[in-house]
Amino acid sequence: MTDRVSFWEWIGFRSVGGIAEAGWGRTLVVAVVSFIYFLPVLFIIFTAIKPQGLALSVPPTLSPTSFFGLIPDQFVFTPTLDNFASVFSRVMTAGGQPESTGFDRFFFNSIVIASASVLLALVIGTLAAYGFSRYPLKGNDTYLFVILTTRMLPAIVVIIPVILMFRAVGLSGSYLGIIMLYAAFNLAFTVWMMKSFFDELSTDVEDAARIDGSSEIKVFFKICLPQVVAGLAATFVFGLILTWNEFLFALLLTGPDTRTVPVAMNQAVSSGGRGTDWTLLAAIETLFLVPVFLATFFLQDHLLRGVTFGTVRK
Amino acid sequence: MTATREINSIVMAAGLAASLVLGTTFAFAGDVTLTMAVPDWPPTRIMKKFFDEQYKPKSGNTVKLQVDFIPWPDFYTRVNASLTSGEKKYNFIVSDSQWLGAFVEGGYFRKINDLLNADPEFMKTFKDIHPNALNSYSTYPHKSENYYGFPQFPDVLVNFARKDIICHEAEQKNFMAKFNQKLPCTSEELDAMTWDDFKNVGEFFRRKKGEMLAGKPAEDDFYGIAFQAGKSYDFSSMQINGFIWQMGGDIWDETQAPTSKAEGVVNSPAAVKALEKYLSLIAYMPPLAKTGTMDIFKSDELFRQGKVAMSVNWIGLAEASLDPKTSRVSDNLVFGMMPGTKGADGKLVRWSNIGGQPFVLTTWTTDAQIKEAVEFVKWWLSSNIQHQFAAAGGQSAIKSVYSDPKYVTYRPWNRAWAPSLDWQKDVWHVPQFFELLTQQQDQYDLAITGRQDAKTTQDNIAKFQQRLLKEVGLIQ
Amino acid sequence: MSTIEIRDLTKKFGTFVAVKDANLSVAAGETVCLLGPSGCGKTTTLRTIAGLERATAGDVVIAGRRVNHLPPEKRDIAMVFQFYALYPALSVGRNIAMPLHREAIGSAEVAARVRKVADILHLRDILDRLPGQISEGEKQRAAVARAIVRDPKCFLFDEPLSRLDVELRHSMRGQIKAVLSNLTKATVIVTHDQLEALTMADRIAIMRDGLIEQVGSPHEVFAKPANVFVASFIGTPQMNLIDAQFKGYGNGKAKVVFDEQDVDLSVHPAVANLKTGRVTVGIRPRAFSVVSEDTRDTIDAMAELIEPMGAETLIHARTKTGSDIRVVVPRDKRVKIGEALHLVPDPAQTHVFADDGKAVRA
Amino acid sequence: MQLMSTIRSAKTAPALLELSADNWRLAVLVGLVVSALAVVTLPASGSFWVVGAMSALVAAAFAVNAYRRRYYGGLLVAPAIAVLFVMNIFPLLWSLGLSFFAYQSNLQSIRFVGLNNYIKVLTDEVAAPGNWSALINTAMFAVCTVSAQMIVGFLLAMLFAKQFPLRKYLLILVLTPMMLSVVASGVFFTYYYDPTFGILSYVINSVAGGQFIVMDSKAGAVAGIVFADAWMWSPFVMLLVLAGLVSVPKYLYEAAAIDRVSAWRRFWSITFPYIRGLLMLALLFRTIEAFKLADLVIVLTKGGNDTMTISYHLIRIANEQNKTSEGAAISYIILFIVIVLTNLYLYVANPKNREA
Repeated sequence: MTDRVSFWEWIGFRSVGGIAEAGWGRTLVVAVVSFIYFLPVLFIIFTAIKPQGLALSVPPTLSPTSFFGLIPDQFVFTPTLDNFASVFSRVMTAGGQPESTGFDRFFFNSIVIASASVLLALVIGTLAAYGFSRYPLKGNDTYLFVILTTRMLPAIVVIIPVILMFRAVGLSGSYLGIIMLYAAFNLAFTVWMMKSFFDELSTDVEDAARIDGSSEIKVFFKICLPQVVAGLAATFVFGLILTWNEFLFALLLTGPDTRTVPVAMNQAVSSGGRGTDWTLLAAIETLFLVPVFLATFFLQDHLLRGVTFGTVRK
Repeated sequence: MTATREINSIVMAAGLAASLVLGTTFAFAGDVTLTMAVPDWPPTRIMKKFFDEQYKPKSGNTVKLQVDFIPWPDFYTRVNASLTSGEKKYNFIVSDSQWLGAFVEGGYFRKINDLLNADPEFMKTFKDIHPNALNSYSTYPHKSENYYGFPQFPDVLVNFARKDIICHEAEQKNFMAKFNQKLPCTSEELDAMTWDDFKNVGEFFRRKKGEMLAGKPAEDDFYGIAFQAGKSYDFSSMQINGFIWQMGGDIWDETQAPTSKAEGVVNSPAAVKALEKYLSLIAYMPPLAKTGTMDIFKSDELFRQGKVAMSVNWIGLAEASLDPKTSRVSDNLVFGMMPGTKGADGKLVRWSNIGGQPFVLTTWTTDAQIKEAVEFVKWWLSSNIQHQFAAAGGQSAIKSVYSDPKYVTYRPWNRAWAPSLDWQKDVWHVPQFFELLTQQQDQYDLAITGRQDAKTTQDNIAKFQQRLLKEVGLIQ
Repeated sequence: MSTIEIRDLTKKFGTFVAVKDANLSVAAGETVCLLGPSGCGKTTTLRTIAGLERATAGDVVIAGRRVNHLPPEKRDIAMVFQFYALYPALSVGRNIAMPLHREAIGSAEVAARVRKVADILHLRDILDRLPGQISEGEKQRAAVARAIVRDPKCFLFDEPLSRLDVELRHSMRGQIKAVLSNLTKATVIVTHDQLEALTMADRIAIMRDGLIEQVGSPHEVFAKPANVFVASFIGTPQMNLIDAQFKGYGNGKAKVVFDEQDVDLSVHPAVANLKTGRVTVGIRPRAFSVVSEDTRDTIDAMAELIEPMGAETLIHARTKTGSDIRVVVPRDKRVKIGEALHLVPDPAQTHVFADDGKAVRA
Repeated sequence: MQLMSTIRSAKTAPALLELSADNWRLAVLVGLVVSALAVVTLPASGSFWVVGAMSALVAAAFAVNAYRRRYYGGLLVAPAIAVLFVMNIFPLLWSLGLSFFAYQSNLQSIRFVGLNNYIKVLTDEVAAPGNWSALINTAMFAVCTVSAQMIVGFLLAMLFAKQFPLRKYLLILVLTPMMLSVVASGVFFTYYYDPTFGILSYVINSVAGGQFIVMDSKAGAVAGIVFADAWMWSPFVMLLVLAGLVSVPKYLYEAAAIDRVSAWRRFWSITFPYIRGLLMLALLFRTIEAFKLADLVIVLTKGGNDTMTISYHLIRIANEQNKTSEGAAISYIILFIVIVLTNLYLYVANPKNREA
């Protein structure tokens, strides 16, 4: 026996069969919206596999396939992987041989610098958050606010002192310097986020463990930390997204060997002195999207838990 | 653990970390590394390539040229931060000619008179540079005897045009019918163009999609002309200065400071008329011009994509239009000098703002490095290398090189090079360059996007310059 | 008329069958308890009646109208949730008033009705507090108040007392029963607590694994359990269920063998129709009389553990072969550990269940 | 020293000259002496590491001391404070100091001018109008882009609030824009908006005919920037709101269905209280970011069509023109505004204050 299902129910805005569960109808509606939202990104990805000459064609070419005749031929292009090859090696001077662009190194740098700095911030920040949460200092809120303040100023203000400092101590152009700097910039976020997680934990279990004679170190590692894994994962993803695309510090504080992709990407924005090399830029951006996309995807389940900051708690 | 042992281990660990971070900077005597900050584009890539392949230092030392290729959009930011923070990282820096004052006054760029005086051969090569280029690229104060830079990639504005459009019979006929004048088609005819002719071309070739263009229906909207009219950096001033000079006006003259004035000069009727003329051409450009973002790259892109018939742009961007991979019009190009203005004597006045970049030495470069640096520069400016450079798409400002008959065969635009050089002037070199430039660009943007008339624009610029330069003592 | 009826109701979650072919009707003014261990499908049944779940097959009929396709808000029902589901951001008073917003009545009338139910449930003093600021018992009463403030077609309670302590639970049972008895609505209460069901229900539906095993008055399900499961589920201490061999029937007595004892038990005459073979004999712990003689009518066992329960004493006795038999005797009957007991079951409280688990009574 | 203040000492401190890992007084003494010697005798890059090692030694002594005497709070917080101090707070204080001097970084002359920089950037007839109009533009951008992000983010969150098939895969699609580099996506937006090559113009031109130029008016340019910015950052708001939405217990909605609560009342009585805090948080974070809006403006308009923002203006002053101290003054004015807004947020977000 089938019952009439209203349209609204079908797309999950009103449901009899399980309030929090919606069916494929909802999937269809959200898929349409998500697809439209994703279109500008999709266009970049498609540009990455476009032949260079078609990047600025009018009418614009939109898709590598006609999707069974859905898209008229004039909007369809033949996909190519050449652009991805040019990211790493291409002709730099007229009539010259293809030479390495150094992008393999830049990708490596980006991954090392972003992950190391986010992890460092996570370690230091989690400890601090635990301290702020469990052993409040005099003026605890002031410390927290000052920490937040460090994220409010435009980066350009601190850049000159930072360059001077780095120069004085020989950190300019080194991995260590930029990693420390990024770690500092991620700290504010990490401390605030992790503190809210520790605040949410019940202290009963910890106290019980203390009474059983566990050391403070053991309480932290064995009792608290396992309960905030979701928070750690979410903080990592957010930190990664914020650090991954940082431009200004990377431009000014990295050398040719430690340069990151966002800086080198401008090679394609002004390619060889002419304007933007659209397909090359798209290829770089597409490749550059992959690591952070994967990280987000695999840690996605923790994201929603991660962002509540304890504000939901009553 | 006792405190002493702690100290020992910590010091050792720190030492280890230090050596890891700083890297081994020990070098053998006789090894010289010259570090160079350059924008990432073919002329600098070629320089590096030639060095690696061909350079044999006379001293017998091992000389390495370590080049930091920085993408163009961030080049100034990076170099400026490196210099002003005292990073002392680079021995050579490619610099726009206008930056000279700012960085000479700051004590970053090294005066090279002593090096020239010590080496007659060097001096001879140096003096073979075209005087206009030499003044622009090397002198501070402008046109003084204090020398700083050597041409890396000298550049001028030229006229790019599409033969398939402008030489088409039907278009030629119709143009004649409309303007009672021949539509320029050959290089020589392009050379002879005035801005009025340029405007006619703009007006004539405005076609809507589907209208006939060179015997075929146009695939897309088509426009006659393109040139720089963008807000960022100097992407309108470089063009407008040419108009002002050609029509008898002037910009604030730094060589006469502190007696020269900005008010009354910058907003003179001639300058206002020149800006009006420039603005009157904007209407014939592709629609992007109305947004104030028609920079040199966008106008070049529109030309390469076949959306305009003629475009005034730097030679430095021309290489891409010849390459079929990046240009839809590569088969049908013809180049001429930038249009001029008829002077009182009936001859064309062709003043234009010089482009391109010199490279300079920095003050912290050591004597050992300087010795090798001078040898390197001499090698770079030597006839053989300059010819090779030009053959690979570069330009040379050395008289003996560009006046060689071979020179015009390297690239189609090279025939315009030598005559253009005689008509080059340069914008200010004073340390306040960027302040003057940003304010002027902002004002020009207002005029270009139709928010402000030419008179108000030049008045505002003059007023600002007068005040600023007075404040710093450059105007009495 | 306020009635509830479910017909052949089946609810599947994917391949899991939560409720299977359930049939139940609740008359106006009647209270039916759905009783069963956790996971038996009782809450699913209730939620399906409420419209919070959609029936896979079968019908839900409320007040004579098939409501399968109707969302909860169109079924005109009131429900008390296990966790009360008070709106945390609203005061108790505004919580209680929530269901009234759809009624076409003025705010004065709303206030009056809220006051009325607040009086009934002694909530007068805490109407302005937030749910986070009141006790569990008050929350429970507020949830009930919110349910009865309106005049719906029926009431549904989901484990209404499970979060209260024993004492509160006792008093709330009485209060809810009192409130419900004044209303002439069909009411369904879900509970896993048989005492709750026995005291509050007019009828009890016992469920297991998605099936309704028996529906009957509290007396019926206690005195005449339909099968081994119901027999074991209802009554404390649990009924003794003894595996035995049925050897035959004569003289109103069944001859059974268990644990190497031959026993003649007085049982329901319908047992006569049973074939010989395996049966389960069910005897309530309170149904034994202890006699001094070992006869064929007695079950013999040795007292092993004695638990005084106040007025009565619970004896765990063990037969020779090790079966455990629970016996409840009055307090004054002294039994020592190790003492041999000869037990005679009360025939009216002796049930024989056939091999398929069903009681043999007809 | 905050390390000292938390809990009273359980053990007695070691004597000054006793060699003990928790003898921080000795460590400070040794550290100061060795550092001073190193600074005098070694070049900067060498002495830095000696001073660094000494700081580490002192820090280690403090740490051991704190651990033995159970000053856990200070012990745990100290590394973070130290890193922040060196990398952030110290440079910030440096620029705060610079804002009271006349200093142009490329000229290397410096002189104390007190509050003159602040007075100049706020009142000077040449410098101030640009600052004010950039500030007003920034406020306008903040209002437009933050509200756009809040609305779009909220609507997206509503879409994703329920569990449905493939939700995980669709969610990641919507999250992708915020993973893009601002420069790359900004450059592609210039393409989308381009009147000759762009998709938007192509579509509008073919549907409506005529010539469509998005960015040729202030309204168009602002809309173009806001659209791109909101597109990139609405997912951030969405994540926050979604976290609030999924934390609403399911049974509350069920109760609301039984109680026949209207959708409107259900939202305000049940859903909204759960997301209010998160909405305010999103508002805070996005407002802070909106005050830093520069990259997109640089890429899309270069500040043309009256879209100059204070952050871009600041970059031009502090970086291009090297007017470091004037730039510092402007940034501290921005900081002041942001701190005022932040406190306003913290005041409004705290229920105690709201109800009082």
